[in-house]
Amino acid sequence: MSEHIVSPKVYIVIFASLMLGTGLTVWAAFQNFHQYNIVIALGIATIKATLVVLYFMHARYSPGRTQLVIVCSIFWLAIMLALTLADYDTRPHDITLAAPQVFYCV
Amino acid sequence: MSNTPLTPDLELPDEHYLNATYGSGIRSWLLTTDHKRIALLYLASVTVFFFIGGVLATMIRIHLLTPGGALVTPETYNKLFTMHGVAMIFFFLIPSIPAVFGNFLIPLMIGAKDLAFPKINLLSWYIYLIGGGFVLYSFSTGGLDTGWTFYTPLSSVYSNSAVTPAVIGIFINGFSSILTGLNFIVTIHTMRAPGMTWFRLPLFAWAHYATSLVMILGTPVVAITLLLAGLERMFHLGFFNPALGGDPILFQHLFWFYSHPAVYIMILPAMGVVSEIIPTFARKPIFGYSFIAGSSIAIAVIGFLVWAHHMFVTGESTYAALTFSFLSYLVAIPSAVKVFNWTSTLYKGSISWDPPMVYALGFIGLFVIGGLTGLFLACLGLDIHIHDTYFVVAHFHYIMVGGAVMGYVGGLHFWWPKITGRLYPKSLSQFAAIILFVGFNLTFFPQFILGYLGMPRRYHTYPPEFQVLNVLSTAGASILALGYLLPMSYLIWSMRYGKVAGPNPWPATGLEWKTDSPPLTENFHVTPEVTWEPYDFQNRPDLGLAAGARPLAPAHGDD
Amino acid sequence: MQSQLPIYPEQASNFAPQVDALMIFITGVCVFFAAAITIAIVFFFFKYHRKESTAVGIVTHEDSRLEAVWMIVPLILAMAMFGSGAVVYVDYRNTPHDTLDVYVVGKQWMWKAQQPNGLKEINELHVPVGRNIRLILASEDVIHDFFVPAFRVKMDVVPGHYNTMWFRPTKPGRYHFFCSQYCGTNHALMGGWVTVMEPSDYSAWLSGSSGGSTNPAVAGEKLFAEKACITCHVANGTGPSPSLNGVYGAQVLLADGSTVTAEEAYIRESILQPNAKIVAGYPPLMPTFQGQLTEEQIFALTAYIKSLQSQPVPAKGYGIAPPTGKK
Amino acid sequence: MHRTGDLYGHFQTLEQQKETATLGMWIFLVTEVLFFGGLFLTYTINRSAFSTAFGIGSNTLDITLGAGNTVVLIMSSLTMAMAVWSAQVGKKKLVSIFLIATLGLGTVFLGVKAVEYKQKFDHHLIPGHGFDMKYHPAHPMARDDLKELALEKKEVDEAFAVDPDINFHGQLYFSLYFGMTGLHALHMIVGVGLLIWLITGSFAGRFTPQYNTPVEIVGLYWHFVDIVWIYLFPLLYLIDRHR
Ligand code: HEA
Ligand code: HEA
Ligand code: HEC
Ligand code: CUA
Ligand SMILES: [Cu+2]
Repeated sequence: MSEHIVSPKVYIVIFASLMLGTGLTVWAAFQNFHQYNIVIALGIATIKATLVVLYFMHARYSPGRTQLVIVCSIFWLAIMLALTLADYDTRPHDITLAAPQVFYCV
Repeated sequence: MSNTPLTPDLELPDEHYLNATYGSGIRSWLLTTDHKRIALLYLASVTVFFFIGGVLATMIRIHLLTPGGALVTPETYNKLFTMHGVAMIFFFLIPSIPAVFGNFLIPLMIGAKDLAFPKINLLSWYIYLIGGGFVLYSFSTGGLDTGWTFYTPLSSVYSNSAVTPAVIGIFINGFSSILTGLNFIVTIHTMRAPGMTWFRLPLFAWAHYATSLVMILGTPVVAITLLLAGLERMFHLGFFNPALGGDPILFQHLFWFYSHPAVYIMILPAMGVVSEIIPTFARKPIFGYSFIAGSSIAIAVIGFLVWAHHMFVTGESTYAALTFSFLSYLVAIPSAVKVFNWTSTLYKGSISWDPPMVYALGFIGLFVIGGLTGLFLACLGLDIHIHDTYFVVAHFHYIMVGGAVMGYVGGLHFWWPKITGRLYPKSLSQFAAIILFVGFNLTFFPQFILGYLGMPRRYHTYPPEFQVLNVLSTAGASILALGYLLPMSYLIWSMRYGKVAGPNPWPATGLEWKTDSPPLTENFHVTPEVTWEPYDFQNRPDLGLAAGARPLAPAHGDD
Repeated sequence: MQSQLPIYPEQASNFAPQVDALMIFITGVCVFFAAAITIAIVFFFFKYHRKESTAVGIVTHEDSRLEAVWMIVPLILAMAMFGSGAVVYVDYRNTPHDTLDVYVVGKQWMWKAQQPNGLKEINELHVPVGRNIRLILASEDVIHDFFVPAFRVKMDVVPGHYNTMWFRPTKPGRYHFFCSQYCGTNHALMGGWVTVMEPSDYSAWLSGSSGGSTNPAVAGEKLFAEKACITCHVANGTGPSPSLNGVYGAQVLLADGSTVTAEEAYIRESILQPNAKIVAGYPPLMPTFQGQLTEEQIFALTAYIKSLQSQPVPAKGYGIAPPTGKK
Repeated sequence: MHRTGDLYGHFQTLEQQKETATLGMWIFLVTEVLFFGGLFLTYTINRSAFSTAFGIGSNTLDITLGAGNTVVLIMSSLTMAMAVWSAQVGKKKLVSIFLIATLGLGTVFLGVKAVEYKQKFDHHLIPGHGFDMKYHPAHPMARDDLKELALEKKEVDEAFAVDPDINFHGQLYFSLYFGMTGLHALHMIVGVGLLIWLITGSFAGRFTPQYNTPVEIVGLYWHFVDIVWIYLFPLLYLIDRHR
C-alpha cells in the first residue's frame, strides 16, 4: 500500500472552506427560507462532512475497500432513516404524537 | 467408532494450544490472546446461559401443563419467558456459533496465525462477561418482566421489575458482538494465507463475513435504542412515552431495525456450519458454491430491509406494511437457494451417516419448516390473525432451536475432534440426534395449531380448550431436554476418554484439518499455501481417499 | 362446539374465510416444498450411501439454469402469497363507510367498550350480525391488542394514538377475545367475550339494558356547552370559527392548501392540538383542550359532532368543502 | 502474541499490520455512524412532531458558544491532520507540537461545553421536575439584549397558551440535546485520552514515516467526532433562528 501524503496546502484550503461553511450556515439560519432552512443547513453540513472525509481522513486516496466501507455506512444509515420516515409520512392521520392525558373514569 | 480408515493408532501431538502454558495455569487462560482459547472461554460461558435459558424453558412448559397454570404466579411466569428469551437470544444464540466456532476456526480456515486483533478479541469476551453479569444481577434481583422485546412504555414506565440493569447489560453486551464482527471482517480481508482467494474461502467464512456485516451495522442501533429506553426509565424522559409526547412505535422501529437482522446473526453461522458438513460427508464439492456464498451476503443485506414485518398490526401505514411484506418475501429467496443447493450436493455423493451429518440433515428439515412458516407470517392478511400467537413462537423455535441450535450442536460434533483432539461415541451421538429431532417436533409442532386456533403468546393461563396441545408440547419438551443432556454428557466424557482423532478424522478438505488436532498455538507449523479449490476431494491425494472416477479439474500441484 | 382437536377456530366474520383461504394456499405451497425436499434428502441419503470407506462422490457441475429455476419459481410463488395477502390486508385497513362504531379502551388489565348509544360494557362486546362494525381503539397506559380469533382480526391499541379495526360478524354466537400484545402482569386475563346477536336482539339488548347510560352524543352536547366550545362554534357559522355542522366525514380545506377528511382522528387532533391543522380562512384562535378532557369525553364530543351531520349546514366560509355525499 | 519491534507476531509485514489497523478503525467508525444514527432518527421524528417546542428550545442555546466551538473543533481537525502529515514526512518535533495543539483545542471544546451545560442548569432546562422552558433569566448577562428577550418571552408565552404541553415537548428537545451532545462529549473525552497516549509516544520519537499507524487511526477517529459535531451544530442550535 503506497501511502499518499497530502500536502499541508490542501489541508489549509480545506480548513478555510470548512470555516466558510460554518459562517454560511450561521448566516443562513437567520434568513427566512421557509421550509428550506433545514435543507440548506443540512446541505452545508453534508458538504463539510464530505470534505473532512475526503481530505482530512484521506478517503480520496484510500483503497477502494475503504471507500466501500464509507459508502456502506451511509447506505445503511439511509435505509434506517428512509424506511422509518416512510412509515410516518404515509400514515393517514398522524396524531400519534398528540399526547393525550388519559384520566379514564367510569 | 468413527469412520477413520487412515488413522489407526494415534496420539495427541506433544505440544498444542491446550497444554501450552505461558505463565501459570488459570492466568494463561484468563489473559490469553489465542483465538482458540478465547473460543473455549466463550464455549463455557454460552453453555452456562444455555443452561439458564433451558431451565427457564422447562419451567415455562411445566407451568403450561394446566390451563390455570401449574407452577408459578403470573408475575413469575412473565419473568420466566422474558428471562428465557433474553438469556437465549442475547447471551446464548447470538454469540454461540460466531464467538465459539468463528473464533476458533476462521484463522485456521484462512491460514492465519490469529485474528487481526487478538487483544480486542479477549476484550470482547470480558465485555460479554460484564454484560452477562448485569443481566444475571437483574435476574436475581427482581427479575425482568417486559418480554425480550422491551416494548415501551411498558418497559420504560410501567414495569416494576429490574429493567434498568438488564438494559445496561444488553447494551454492554452489544459491544462484544460489534467487536467480534469487526475482528472477523478485518481478518477475512487482510489475513488470508497465500492462495486463499475469496472464492476459495470456506462457506463457513463467507457466512461469518455476512454475519459480521449484520453485527457491525445493526448492533449499534439496538444499543442506542436500549440506552434511550433505559434513560427514559431512569430519568423520566419521554422519547418513547406517549404521556410525554414520545412515540412507542418509534421504539419498535429502532428495536426491529436490529432485531430482525439479528435473526440472521443467529441463522447464517448455522448455515455456514451445514455448508461445511454436507460436502464433507457427501465427499463431493458443494453444489453451487458461489450461489451459497452470494446468498449469505444477500440475506445479510436484504435482511435489513424487512424489519417492520413485526409491526403489521401496530397501525403502521398500509404502504409501509406492503413494502415490508414484499421485501420479506424477497429475503426468503436466498434461503431457498441454500436449501436447494445443499440438497443437490447429496446427489451422486458418497454419503455417510457420521453424527455431524445426521445433525446437519436434521437442521435442513427443521429449518425448512421454520423458514416456510416465516412465509405465513410475512403474508399481510394472515399475519393479522397469527401475529403474537403461538404460531410465531413455533416459527421462531423451529428456526432458532431446530435450525440454529441444531447447527451449533452439529458443529460441535464436527469440530470436536479438532478442538479436543478426541472422538466421541458414534452411535450414542446419532441416537441423541434422533431424540432431539423427535422431541423437538413434538414440542413445537402443536404450537402451530395452538397459534392458529388463537392462543396468544406470553399467556400464563389459557382457555381449557387449548390444554391437549399444550400437554403434548410439554411432553415433547421433556424428551428435548434429554436430547440436550446426552451430548453434553458424552462430549464431556470424551474429553478425557475419547479415542484420539488425528489431524483429519473425517477426512475433510478445509485448511483447519491440515494441522494437528488440537492445533498449535500458532495454528500451523509453516504458513500454508492454498493450491486447491474448496471442497475438492478428487484432487487431494493427501486425504488418502480413492481417487474419483475421473479427475475433473486440472490437477493442482502436489501437496 | 367443535371436535376434540380442532385445527382452526370458528369462522364468524367476513375475514375468516379469506384468512383461512390464505392459510390453505400457503400451506399447500409449503407442504409441497417441504415434502419435495424431505423426499429428495431421504432418497439421496439411501441411494448414495457410502459403501466403501474411501469412496468419493461424483462431481456434479454448477448449473446456472438450475439455480435460476429455483430462484424464480419460489419467487413467483412468493409473490402470489404476497399479493393475495395484500388484498386481504388492504381491505382490512380500509374501513367501509357504513360502520357501526364502538369505542374500545384498553387499560391494564381490562377492556371497556362503549356502544353508539353510550352503553358501557366491561370485557364484553355486543355486536349485531351482518353489520360492518368498526372498533375505535384507545389505550390508557401501555400497548394492548384486541384480538378475536373467530373473526381472524386483531389490532394493537397504542397509547397516544387511535387505531381502528373493522369486521362484519357473520354468525351469531359467543366468541373469545384476547389481549394479544404483552402488557404486563395480567396480560393473560385481559380478555372477554364478543357476543354476536341478531340485529333485533341487539337493539332490544341496547334499549333493555341502557339503564344508567347516557347517549354519548347527548353527553357530548352537554360538554360542548360546558367547555364553552359553543361560544366560538356557532351553529350557523357566524362565530369566529367554523360551524361544525356537517363537518364529520367532509373534506376540510386547510390553511396550507391541503385537505383532510374530518374523521375521528382529525377531530381528536383538532381538540387536543388545534394548531396542528388550521382550517383555511380561520385564525388559529382555538385553545388546546389537552389535559382537560378524558378519553371518554373526547369520545362523547366526537359523537356529538358526528350527530351534527343531520343539522342544516350553513353557507360556507372558506373552510369546509361541501360534504361529499358519501356518508 | 509475541512482537518484534513494531510488528506483532501474527502479521507477516508492517504493511499488512497497518492495513489491518486502518480497516479496523474505519469499520469501527461505521458502527459509530449507526450508533449516532439511532439518535438522529429519534431527533428527526420528534422534531417534526413538535417543531414549536424544538424551536423554542433551540433558541435558548447560546449560538456564539456553539459556533465558536464549531470553529475550535474544525481547527483541532486541521492540527490533527497536520500531525499525521508530520509523522508521514518524519518531522518528529512537529508531531508532538501538533498533537499537543489538538489536545489543547479539544480541551477548550470540552470546557465550553461545560460552560453551556452549566447555563442550561441555571436556566432550569434540565429535563425533569424543575424543567421550565419559560425564559426567566435571574441575572441577564451583559450581552443579552433585553428587548430581544422580551420579544422571545412573548413568543414563548403565546406558544404556551396554545399548547400547555410545550414543557413536555421541550423536555424532549433537551433530552435529545443532552443525549446527543453528551455522547459526543464522551467521544471527545475518549479522544483526549487517545491523544495523551499518542503524545507520550511522540515524545519517545516512536512515529516515523515507516511506522505512524497509531497517529493515523486516532486521526480518523478524531475527524469522525468532528463530523458528528458538524451535524449537531445546525440541528441543535440553528432551528427557527430567523424569527
Ligand atoms: C434465526 C431466527 C429467524 C430466522 C432465520 C427467521 C426467518 C424468517 N422470518 Fe422470522 N422470526 C424470528 C426468528 C427468525 N425468523 C423471531 C425470533 C420472531 C419473533 C420475534 C418476537 O416477536 O418475539 C420472528 C417473527 C417473524 C415475523 C413476525 C411475526 C409476528 O410477530 O407477527 C415474520 C413476519 O414476516 C417473520 C418472517 C420471517 C421470514 C419471511 C423469514 C425468512 O428468512 C425465512 C426464509 C426461509 C425459507 C423460506 C425456507 C427455505 C426455502 C424453501 C424451502 C424454498 C421454498 C420457498 C418459497 C416458496 C419462497 N418472522
Ligand atoms: C435461542 C433461542 C431459544 C431457545 C434455544 C429456546 C428453547 C426453548 N424454548 Fe423458547 N423462546 C425464545 C428463544 C428460545 N427458546 C424466545 C426469544 C422466546 C420469546 C420470549 C418472549 O416472549 O419475550 C421464547 C419463548 C418460549 C415460549 C413461549 C412463552 C410464552 O409466550 O408464554 C415457550 C413455550 O413453550 C418456549 C419453550 C422453549 C423450549 C421448550 C425450549 C427448549 O428447546 C429448551 C431445551 C433446553 C433445555 C431443557 C436445557 C438443556 C437441558 C438441561 C439444562 C437439563 C436440565 C433440564 C431438565 C432436566 C428438564 N420458549
Ligand atoms: C376561542 C374559540 C374556540 C373555542 C372555545 C373552541 N374552538 Fe374549535 N375552533 C376554533 C377555531 C378558530 C377553529 C378553526 C381554526 C383551526 O382549525 O384551529 C376551530 C376548529 C375546530 C375544529 C375543526 C373544524 C373544522 O371545520 O375542521 C373542531 C372539530 C373543533 N374546533 C372542535 C371544538 C370543540 C369540541 C371545542 C370545545 C371543547 C372547541 N372547538 C372550542 C375556535 C374555538
Ligand atoms: Cu393488554 Cu396484553
Ligand atoms: Cu423478522
